[in-house]
Amino acid sequence: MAVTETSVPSPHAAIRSQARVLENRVEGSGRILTLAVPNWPGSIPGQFLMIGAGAESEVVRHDPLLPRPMAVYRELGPVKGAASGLSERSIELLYRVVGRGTTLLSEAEPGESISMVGPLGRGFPVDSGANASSGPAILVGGGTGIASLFELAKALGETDREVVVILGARSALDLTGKDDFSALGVELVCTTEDGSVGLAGRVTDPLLARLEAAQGRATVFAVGPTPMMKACAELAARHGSDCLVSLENPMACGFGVCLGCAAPRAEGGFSLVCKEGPVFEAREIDWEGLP
Amino acid sequence: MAVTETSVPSPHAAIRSQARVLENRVEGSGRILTLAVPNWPGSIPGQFLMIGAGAESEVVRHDPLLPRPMAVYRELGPVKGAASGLSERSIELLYRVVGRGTTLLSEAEPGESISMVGPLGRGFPVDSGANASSGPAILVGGGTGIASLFELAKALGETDREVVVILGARSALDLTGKDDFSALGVELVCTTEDGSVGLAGRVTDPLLARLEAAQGRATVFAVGPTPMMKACAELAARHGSDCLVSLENPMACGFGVCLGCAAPRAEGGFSLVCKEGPVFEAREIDWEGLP
Amino acid sequence: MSTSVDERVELAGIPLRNAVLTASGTFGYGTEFAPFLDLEKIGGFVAKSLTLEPRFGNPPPRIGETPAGMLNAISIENVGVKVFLEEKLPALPEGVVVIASAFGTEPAVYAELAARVSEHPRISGIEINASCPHVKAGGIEFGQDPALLGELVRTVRAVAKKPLLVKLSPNVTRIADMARVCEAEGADGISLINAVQAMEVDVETRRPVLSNILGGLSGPAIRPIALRMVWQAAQAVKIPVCGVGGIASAEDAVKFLLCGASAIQVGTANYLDPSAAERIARGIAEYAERHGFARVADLTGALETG
Amino acid sequence: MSTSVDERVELAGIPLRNAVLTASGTFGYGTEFAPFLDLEKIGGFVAKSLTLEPRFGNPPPRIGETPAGMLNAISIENVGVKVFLEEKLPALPEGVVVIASAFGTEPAVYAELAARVSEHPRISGIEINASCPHVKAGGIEFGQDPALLGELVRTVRAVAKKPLLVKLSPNVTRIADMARVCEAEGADGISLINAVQAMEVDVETRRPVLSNILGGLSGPAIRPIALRMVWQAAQAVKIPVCGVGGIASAEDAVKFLLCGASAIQVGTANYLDPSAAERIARGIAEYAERHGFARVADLTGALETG
Ligand SMILES: Cc1cc2nc3c(=O)[nH]c(=O)nc-3n(C[C@H](O)[C@H](O)[C@H](O)COP(=O)(O)OP(=O)(O)OC[C@H]3O[C@@H](n4cnc5c(N)ncnc54)[C@H](O)[C@@H]3O)c2cc1C
Ligand SMILES: Cc1cc2nc3c(=O)[nH]c(=O)nc-3n(C[C@H](O)[C@H](O)[C@H](O)COP(=O)(O)OP(=O)(O)OC[C@H]3O[C@@H](n4cnc5c(N)ncnc54)[C@H](O)[C@@H]3O)c2cc1C
Ligand SMILES: Cc1cc2nc3c(=O)[nH]c(=O)nc-3n(C[C@H](O)[C@H](O)[C@H](O)COP(=O)(O)O)c2cc1C
Ligand SMILES: Cc1cc2nc3c(=O)[nH]c(=O)nc-3n(C[C@H](O)[C@H](O)[C@H](O)COP(=O)(O)O)c2cc1C
Ligand code: FES
Ligand code: FES
Repeated sequence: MAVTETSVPSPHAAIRSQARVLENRVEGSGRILTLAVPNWPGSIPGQFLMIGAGAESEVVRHDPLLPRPMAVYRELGPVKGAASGLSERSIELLYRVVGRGTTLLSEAEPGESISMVGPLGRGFPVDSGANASSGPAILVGGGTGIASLFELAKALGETDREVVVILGARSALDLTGKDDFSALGVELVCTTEDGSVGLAGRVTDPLLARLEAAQGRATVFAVGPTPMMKACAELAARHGSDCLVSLENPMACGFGVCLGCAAPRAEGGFSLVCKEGPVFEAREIDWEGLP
Repeated sequence: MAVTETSVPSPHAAIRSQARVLENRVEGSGRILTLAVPNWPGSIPGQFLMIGAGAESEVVRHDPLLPRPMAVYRELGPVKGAASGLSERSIELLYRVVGRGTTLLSEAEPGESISMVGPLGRGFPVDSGANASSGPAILVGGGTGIASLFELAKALGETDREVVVILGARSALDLTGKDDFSALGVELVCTTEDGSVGLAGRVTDPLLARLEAAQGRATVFAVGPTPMMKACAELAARHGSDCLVSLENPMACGFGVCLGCAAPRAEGGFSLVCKEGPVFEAREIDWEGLP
Repeated sequence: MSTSVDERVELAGIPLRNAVLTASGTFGYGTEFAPFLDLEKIGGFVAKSLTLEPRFGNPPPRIGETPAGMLNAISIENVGVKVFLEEKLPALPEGVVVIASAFGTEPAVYAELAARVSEHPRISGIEINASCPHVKAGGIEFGQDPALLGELVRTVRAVAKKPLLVKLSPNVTRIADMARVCEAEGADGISLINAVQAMEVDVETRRPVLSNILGGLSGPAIRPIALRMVWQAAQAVKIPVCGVGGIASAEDAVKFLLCGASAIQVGTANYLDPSAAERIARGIAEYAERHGFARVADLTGALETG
Repeated sequence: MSTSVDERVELAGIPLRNAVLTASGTFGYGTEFAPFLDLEKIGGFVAKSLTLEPRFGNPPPRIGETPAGMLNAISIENVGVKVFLEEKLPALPEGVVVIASAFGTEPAVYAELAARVSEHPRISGIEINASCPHVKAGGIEFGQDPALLGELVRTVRAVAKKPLLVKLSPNVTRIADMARVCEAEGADGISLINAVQAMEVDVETRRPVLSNILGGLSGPAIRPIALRMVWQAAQAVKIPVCGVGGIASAEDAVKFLLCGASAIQVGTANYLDPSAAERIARGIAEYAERHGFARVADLTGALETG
């Protein structure tokens, strides 16, 4: 198991639903898709959806075929004036156009519907790590990995725990979601490789400083490109702190039946990212074995 | 050959183009799609297009795969304020939603682009039949077959020849395009099976009367469901008049290379509907051999 | 909408509530679908193929996407027959029909698996996954050689105490020959098709998409191939045929029934819509009613070719 | 955009302007495409398969649509070798590379066709369409039996005075065996794949979509199957391989080159976009430049599997 049962709030049962697009806006180099989801049960920080590759048409088209995994970026609560009867809740996805499915998603217009299944996976343990409750929580997000951290930052911000969010990107434009984090009131550090905003450089620079200060009492929550997560994990380990990561593997089902999302485990064998993850303790993962 | 070379104005070479949707409106139980086509060379009455099954997306989707054949309903001439440089001309298609491709076409919105190839096929000979120039031209349209007759009616209306258009449908709602024909000023007779407009009954009733009056000097141009065209052809033959029809066979290419659209010929063998047709002299066709 | 149609069918002696099963490897061990459909509203399911011992599959990447299809090379990762019988089966509601799928590198291994699952009261039937490379025979799949397939079916038949289905590989020259061998060796029915061997490449990395290089193509893309093979197999044998391959809608399913299948299996479509199987079962009954068939069973072989 | 990449390739001894040919039966006799592309900007084309006498095909319906694919049963309708040589070839611009495709029910018939087209100066090569049922051998296709295929290639090789390509059927258990037979019998290269045998049904009429019941599946749906077979064939033989099957974009084409193809053929995509072949040729050169290949020929077999 990725994370001990006790430390994770028990997840809501997933539902299959037709979400309604409320907004699909460009923010920097990314996009934010706002959905109204009938009977949405809510999600735990770090959980995700399997969402259709683009809006539904009356015609079922099988190319592209598979749904796409996307983190639940923000929970916005009940939708006012929702269609009579059903209780709609609104959520946001933060995504970047990288291929066919995300391009089709970017073409989805308000009023169109998209099929989805979720919430899926095991979220972040809000009080993880031996001495978690005491030590600082350091959230490190790179690229669209930022999406998996917002609700976690919000939840941790409501505890009396010390929280710092470090967001890194190539350039200011790529820090989609930054303003939402600022609005949270938790401490926010941004890094950009071109120095266009925040510290010039990589997330590992401020992370190193924080880890040294925490003297092994910190918990790092790192989500982003594999090399970034790997670097954060090594840094945390070297400073005796825990590190949790959220893996991105290709997925077909999202709920543990296709076995397509397997990630190699440090002690051998595989874990299913969609079911036992996507959140794992960094040391559980065989980083060399990841694609 | 379906129709002797001489009798058909030599067709323009087909082009491949990205048409721009100007309008896609509902009219009765059908729809009328107005397109702006860059470099459109114009078409001969009875010619058709191969049009993509729905608007283009940045993502090329292969389901559905094949383009759909659609007659050029109306030629509207040059588009005012066309995109700089290229000469756009506007054409209309008249269609009915019957399956996946036409459903996707019905979802195409103004501003979206659709790929198309055309004009294709051999059109109607405007002065066909032994004693054509003298005798009356009787145009009979059923269902969406109406689409292939508008430009023919217009062209014939400009000659000093006697022209009558007979349009038939189940009910008034199905007479999409009727008003356009009325506006032409040629004599128009409508029939509906439920009597909701025009004569109650079928197109063959008024056709019979006209054929008797013409005493073998008429030319019938029949386009519609196969049974209707077959009935018109038999009636015309019985009254010694010529009959031209336009066949609808499934097509993959539309310009004579896949050999998928073959129609059986009366004297044996097959003709390619897309290339030697879609217009044929009724007597050339082996009506029993059609699907 | 509920119909007055009799949805019950029989497959290889197994009475089914309706004609819709779900395909091995695409429905897990059943319980995973409880949030999305009523397990007692589908005909039943074929569980993930079992090996004697728990087994891990290939390293990632294990899946890829192709036009109207998906590619996979999982390699029969499964909990093993023991955990399946002791933990997975008991977790299922009473009314669910379960068919166990057996996979091995030797006929004797398949036989042992068949014997063990036969004992369990919750197992309604056994499906042999013949797409395993026969180690002794130099890696060719059992399902690709009539002689090997015959030996396999004979060996398993001798010990299987439950209805026996043989799941055929589509990667053969003449599927009818394979169907006949199964019938001759006493199989109660055949399921086809398994995934079609295929490959995909990532042009940016210039590497195969799958760590295994080759994988199995499934989904709507292969449906016309599966339908052809089901038609050819149904023409060749009298034992019941279970149609599998690209079924995503009730209309798709009906095509297989018309071509001679007694039941069908939904595979990849379970990923696209986890409630697909229940929707398809309902749709088949509605189709039957709309077309004047009192029993779904009457759709089997009702294709008109005259 | 034009590149500095050397686009020339050689296929079975035929020098080609670029790696993009068009597939038999999908490009007519060439001139039909003049309005849509510059015939001298593609590598060349394989003409519709020829029989000794003019031949009509199957009654309609001859085609159908499937997910990301199309089904056809045309049955080699063609003008016959005489009209082809005397009327169709002369109508083509000088610079166009033409490969003739031969089809017959007996090896002797293929041989006569090969001999006749060999004489013509405008013919650069001959492609044997091995997907014809061998009448004497009870209807199994030449391309489905190594012995029959061997006999066919040997017979044609003896009389063909032009480079000889053999077009393989995908409806076989082991494509590598077929490739080896062609190499052993002196073929200069192989083209694969032909369409995959398949079937589609209309649930409203409850009839097969095709008058012939069975047909050939082509288009993007089969691309991963074609790519797998090209990979397996290229591993098995040293003679050049021409990749065919579902190619609709430059990226698709590159996948086949990386898997070992020396050239590719565009088929069904010609119907979706009659200028596809020219677009794909341009795109391959752009890909090569983007990825630092000076010659398109260097892409052949450049797949990394380590
Ligand atoms: C648990 C999880 C959460 C994610 N959350 C987000 C998010 O919040 N925002 C965001 O922008 N992206 C997120 N991703 C990545 C996202 O799923 C991919 O960017 C997306 O699938 C790309 O699809 P495509 O069709 O545009 O790309 P293509 O390359 O065309 O996709 C081809 C195939 O590869 C798969 N694929 C490609 N890239 C990835 C990837 N990085 N991860 C998984 N599958 C991939 C696709 O799903 C598809 O099956 C997440 C991935 C996972 C596993
Ligand atoms: C020369 C010609 C001109 C036509 N002009 C018109 C027109 O002006 N207005 C109009 O509404 N329709 C016209 N049609 C018919 C039109 O092509 C079909 O209605 C359309 O292809 C249906 O596509 P679909 O995907 O909605 O139906 P589906 O049934 O989903 O199509 C499945 C396949 O069958 C083919 N198909 C289905 N019905 C027909 C048909 N009647 N004719 C040819 N192919 C068919 C489709 O093209 C597609 O390949 C014409 C057909 C031809 C051959
Ligand atoms: C991810 C995946 C795993 C599969 N695992 C198995 C398996 O363990 N045993 C088996 O017999 N078939 C397995 N199959 C094949 C399916 O059962 C089915 O035969 C094939 O996918 C074709 O049906 P479909 O197109 O509906 O998916 C698997 C298919 C997929 C996609
Ligand atoms: C309508 C049609 C007709 C075809 N006719 C021939 C033929 O005459 N000879 C031949 O060798 N292949 C023929 N083929 C097969 C193609 O050449 C090609 O091998 C196959 O379609 C796969 O390629 P694709 O997916 O790019 O179309 C035909 C294919 C289609 C779709
Ligand atoms: S995505 Fe299917 S098991 Fe994880
Ligand atoms: S549609 Fe291709 S030949 Fe007529």
